[in-house]
Amino acid sequence: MSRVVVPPLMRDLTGGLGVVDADGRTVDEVIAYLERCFPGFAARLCPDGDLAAGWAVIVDGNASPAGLRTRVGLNSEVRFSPTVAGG
Amino acid sequence: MATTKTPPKTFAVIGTTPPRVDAGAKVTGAAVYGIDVMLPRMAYGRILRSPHAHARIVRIDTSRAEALPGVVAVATAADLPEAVDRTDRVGEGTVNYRYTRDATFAGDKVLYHGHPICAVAAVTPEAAEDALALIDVEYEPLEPVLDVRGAMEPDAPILHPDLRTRSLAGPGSTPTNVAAHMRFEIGDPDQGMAEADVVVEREFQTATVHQGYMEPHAATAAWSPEGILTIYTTTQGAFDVRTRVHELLHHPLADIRVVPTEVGGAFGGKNTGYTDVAAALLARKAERPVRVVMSREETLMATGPTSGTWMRVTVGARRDGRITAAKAELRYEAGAYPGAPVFSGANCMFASYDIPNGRIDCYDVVVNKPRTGDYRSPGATQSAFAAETVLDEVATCLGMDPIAFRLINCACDGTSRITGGAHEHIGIRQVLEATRDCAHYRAPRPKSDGYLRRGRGVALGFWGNWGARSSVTLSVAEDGTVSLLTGSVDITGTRTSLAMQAAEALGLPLEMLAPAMGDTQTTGHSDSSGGSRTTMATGIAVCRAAEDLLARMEERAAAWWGVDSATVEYARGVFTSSTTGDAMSWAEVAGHQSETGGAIRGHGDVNVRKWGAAYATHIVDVEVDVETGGVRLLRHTVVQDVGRAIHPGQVASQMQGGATQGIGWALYEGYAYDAQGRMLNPNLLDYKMPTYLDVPAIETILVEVPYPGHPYGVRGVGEAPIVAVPAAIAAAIHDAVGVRTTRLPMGATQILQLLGVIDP
Amino acid sequence: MQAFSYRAPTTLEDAVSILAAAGPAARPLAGGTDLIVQLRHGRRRVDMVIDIKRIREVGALEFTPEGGLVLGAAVPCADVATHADVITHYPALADGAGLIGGAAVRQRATVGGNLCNASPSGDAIPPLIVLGAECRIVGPDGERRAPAAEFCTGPGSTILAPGELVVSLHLPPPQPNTGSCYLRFTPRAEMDIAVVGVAAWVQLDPGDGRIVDARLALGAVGPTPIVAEHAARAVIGLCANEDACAQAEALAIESVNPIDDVRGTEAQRRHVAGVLTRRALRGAIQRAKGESLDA
Amino acid sequence: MPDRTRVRAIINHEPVDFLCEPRQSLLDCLRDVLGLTGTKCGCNDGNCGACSVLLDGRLVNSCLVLGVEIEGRSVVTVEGLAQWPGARIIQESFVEQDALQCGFCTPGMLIASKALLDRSPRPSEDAIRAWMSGNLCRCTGYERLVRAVQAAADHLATIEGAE
Repeated sequence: MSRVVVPPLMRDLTGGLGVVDADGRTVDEVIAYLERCFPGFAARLCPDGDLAAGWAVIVDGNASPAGLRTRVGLNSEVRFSPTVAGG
Repeated sequence: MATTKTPPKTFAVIGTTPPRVDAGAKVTGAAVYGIDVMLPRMAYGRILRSPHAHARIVRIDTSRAEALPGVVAVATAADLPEAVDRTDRVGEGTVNYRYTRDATFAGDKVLYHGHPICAVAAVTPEAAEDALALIDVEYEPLEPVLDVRGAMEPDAPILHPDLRTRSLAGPGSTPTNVAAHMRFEIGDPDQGMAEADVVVEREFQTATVHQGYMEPHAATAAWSPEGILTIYTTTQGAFDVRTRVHELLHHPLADIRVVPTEVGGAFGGKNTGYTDVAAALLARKAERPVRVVMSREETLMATGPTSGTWMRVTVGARRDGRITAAKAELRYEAGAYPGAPVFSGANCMFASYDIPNGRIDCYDVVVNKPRTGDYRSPGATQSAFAAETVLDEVATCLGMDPIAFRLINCACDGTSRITGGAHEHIGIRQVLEATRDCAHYRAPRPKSDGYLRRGRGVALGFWGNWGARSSVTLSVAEDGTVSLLTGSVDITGTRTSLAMQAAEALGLPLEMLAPAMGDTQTTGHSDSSGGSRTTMATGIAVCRAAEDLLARMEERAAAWWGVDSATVEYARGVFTSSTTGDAMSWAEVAGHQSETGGAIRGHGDVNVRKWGAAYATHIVDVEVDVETGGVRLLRHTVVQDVGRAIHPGQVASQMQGGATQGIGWALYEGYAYDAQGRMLNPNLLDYKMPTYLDVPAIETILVEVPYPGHPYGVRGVGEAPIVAVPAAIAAAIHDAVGVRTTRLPMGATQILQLLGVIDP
Repeated sequence: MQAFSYRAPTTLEDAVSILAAAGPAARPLAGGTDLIVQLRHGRRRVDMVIDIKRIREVGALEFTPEGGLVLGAAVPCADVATHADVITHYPALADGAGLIGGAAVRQRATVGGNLCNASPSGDAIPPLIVLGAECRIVGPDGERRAPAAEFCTGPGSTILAPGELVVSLHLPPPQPNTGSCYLRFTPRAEMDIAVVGVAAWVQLDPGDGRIVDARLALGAVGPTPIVAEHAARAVIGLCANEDACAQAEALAIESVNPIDDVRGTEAQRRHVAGVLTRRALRGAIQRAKGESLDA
Repeated sequence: MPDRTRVRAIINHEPVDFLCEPRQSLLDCLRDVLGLTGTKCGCNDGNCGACSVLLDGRLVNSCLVLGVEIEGRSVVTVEGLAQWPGARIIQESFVEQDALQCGFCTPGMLIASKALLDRSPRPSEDAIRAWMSGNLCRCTGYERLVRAVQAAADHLATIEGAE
């Protein structure tokens, strides 16, 4: 299971939980898993099927160029962060 | 005075201060800037702009202008194909080409004073100007909205009827000026605040300010009969210009050649262009080259200044000085189209501290002003003004020295940030300690004298920097000299700092390197020279290219000797064969290139995905005239972690320049509008940038905490030194006269009001 | 910039006849630092620009102890501000002329042009007023003289009739025990425009140190430079000390009629007008005593 | 199109003859008519100093001078500076002191420095800052520029002392 940090404005979907566990080998699969647990999760995060404009995926602290196709390890931490120049 | 705190050097070239390679051309007037380009048969383009901040365009009639002798082309929005509704990353921000098209020439509405309507080209600049006066535009004025809070009111005039708030809370359902809302959170901010012994909350406002580059925007476009478009322009990123022109004209990328000129200042403001598309359209219609140069008035009214803001910051701390929680609400004006640097502001504002509980809400809000662009650490200076001012007040309430307070709370490697992610390889503690220990901070505070009250302030700023794509080619000539060609535009002296890294990596004297800027036809893709990335990221590309070149040179030496290249070694200009014992100089191998296989080149193409952040503190002594409200700087020191200073003189110059822009932002600069949204100060008399007499001799202290991701430890240095300046000056003003300034610029009116001398 | 024609007469007579023939759409050009900017930004339209700098009389800068100062309308501010007799005998004028623009602007901008531009914030005008300057004006109907204090009638407007031209400014001979001073407040140290400017002139009794005569003029606090007569009269007869300066401050505030604009607020200007009146009067007193300024 | 006037002047030590409209500034004439693009246009209303030139030896903003006004006069721009050995020393000092970044204000700074050192060979730092305050630089923070002018003054003084 990977740990997913739920963006604050989506915690209404997770009953206030800021961190949830999820299965999946890629970020795509993780989001699909969370959609099954928390209906509406995918539509919010990926309104057009792709990650919402201005957001990036961070897996284990690294912004991956692969986006939603980024591999997720067994104990990975997945979070979502705005894409801004400067870390 | 520049002081360098530096580990022992083991370099031959890095750390020295040779003259910059572009200096000779710049002191003789030979350097060609964007405004200087002249082509045979060139015509002169001018852009007609809206006198209204918000109005519907009823009718445009260009017939009288077209009939004027000397006019060779008129271009309007009808000449632009429809643009795709897609958001791309450009420079340090994002763009949506649908909006870019509308900003190039207004569609059915004008959205700010100065919004382009159409453009004309004529055989003289005077005829082009006369033609502008002959274009008839009928407007139906609409109520403008000019400040971020007004724009968020439920009954505010709406700029874009189709705009809905983008938010992970779900998309908005009603028309709005709030383009986006984001929230960041760590820990439990409410609980954290409850645990605090001291809580300080303040609201802040900052005015729209401009980068103030001395050279206005300019582009010269020419079409070949085959349809190749060449654009000479003053830009930070030739490839970004190419992409935007491609998106707006639907012309193939490779058929657009963008040639960057010398750049007369940029500071983020030339990450995008405002003249290139108009020049291209006019040149195509006129069938001759067209140059479009903006005036200073146009530059101030209608390029991309940075956001005016409204902010609220709350910080709680325990008696022992430990911060327990921080909250912020940031509302940034995007200007006419979405894209304020508010997330960047959020990202930077508390990045210097280990804050266990925090929440930041950010709003990107459209208003009837020009669409904001990047300005040196986009978004960070505003939020740092708010955050650092509140932190200074918390320290004051706790009776603590402001540096000691910051050292208690400072972030370190591994510290989690409110906006997500954790720090790596940061030099913040070293910067704070160097600040605490420096001569300026230890000197007695300046004493007041009658109505002249003096005080000292300090503040800390963060900028994350950037990596991204860079391309470098090193070519060896027959005499051994090496040309360095890069797609990275030199806006600050990077030809010199890149050549220095190449010389170091190649073991050659700097004089053997000849660096030059390429264009989109001659170099590989290089992202905009923004985000303080060039000496760092393009420096990595230089090192790659140097490795590549050395391998090629070893192969050529081996080919000359007829030995295995693995047996050739290189050191300080000499190749030796370990099998034969033969030796050849660099120049000899270069001289044999024809016989050994032709041209010898090394390439470095990178997309740098990790980079080191930069921190800078400012110590400022001010004098406040409590009778007039005037503020004068007496002394100013910048302390910054620069990673490794390739050229310490140029690094210090960046720190001094950043500090100076910060002084202008703090004390003098700010857009002023009337109630109808017309800009009142589009000139350098009333948009007041600091002169020689407003800036003391700024002292610099370079702290070197090398960043391990760069072969020489380089961090970006250009942007960080502006971030904390307004906050440091505000702290100094408080130290001098005991009032907290919360509005930028901190002009005399505000000071007199806070002192109770005049009514607000 | 709109198109216009250009003439550069070499005699006053020619200038006056060209100006008269061309009508109100002609404008004399001295330094051009206001006019050219106004034309470029469309704030003023003209058909003809008449360059007066080739006329001998408008280039005069002459001082005699008996006759005072003759200052041609086209003499650059730099020459005025650095002229030893101006610095000695008319220091407020040196102050004002030395604050207009930067060094390059002062090589072109003229005191006469500053006056004729009639900006409420013109830095040379309050000094001319307190120093008792008179304007020599020529026109189609001949020549006349008018006090600088009455020259400006509103922002950008003056007493000049169509076809008239200021040839020179005439400052009376210096009197003993007098001093003058011009101070202004600007956000930046220089290269700026006055939020408030105040000129003061005093004559002291060398025996008892009392103020024998005083004049105060304030800029940028009304549609024209304001002569603070009430405040000036009130200090006559007082000891030339801080109390007198404070009294002038209080009364000067009552004489002003400032506006809110991008450069400052009404309340700020009112307050700062008082502060600068006090400081300028102090400066004038110090100079009258032969002391150097303390701030 | 409007009529043009013939203007004869000495520019950079050479006689020059050109046509211009009365509304064209000296700056317009230098750049667009004569191709002397070393003189820069930063604000076009006398508030930045980028267009500084010497007119009969005086420092002026060429944007605030009409082209027709220079009839019979002498103008020196950055391109003509190097003909004076003293001015060449100022140029070298700017290079040595790294007194520029983007370089756009540099021609104006050099001209202003030359005018200053002509009238005041050993200016104090305050005098340099006051004289140069009409020349804006947005890159450097001015300190290096002050040092460059001082260094040039020092250098010039040693040469004169040696003569």
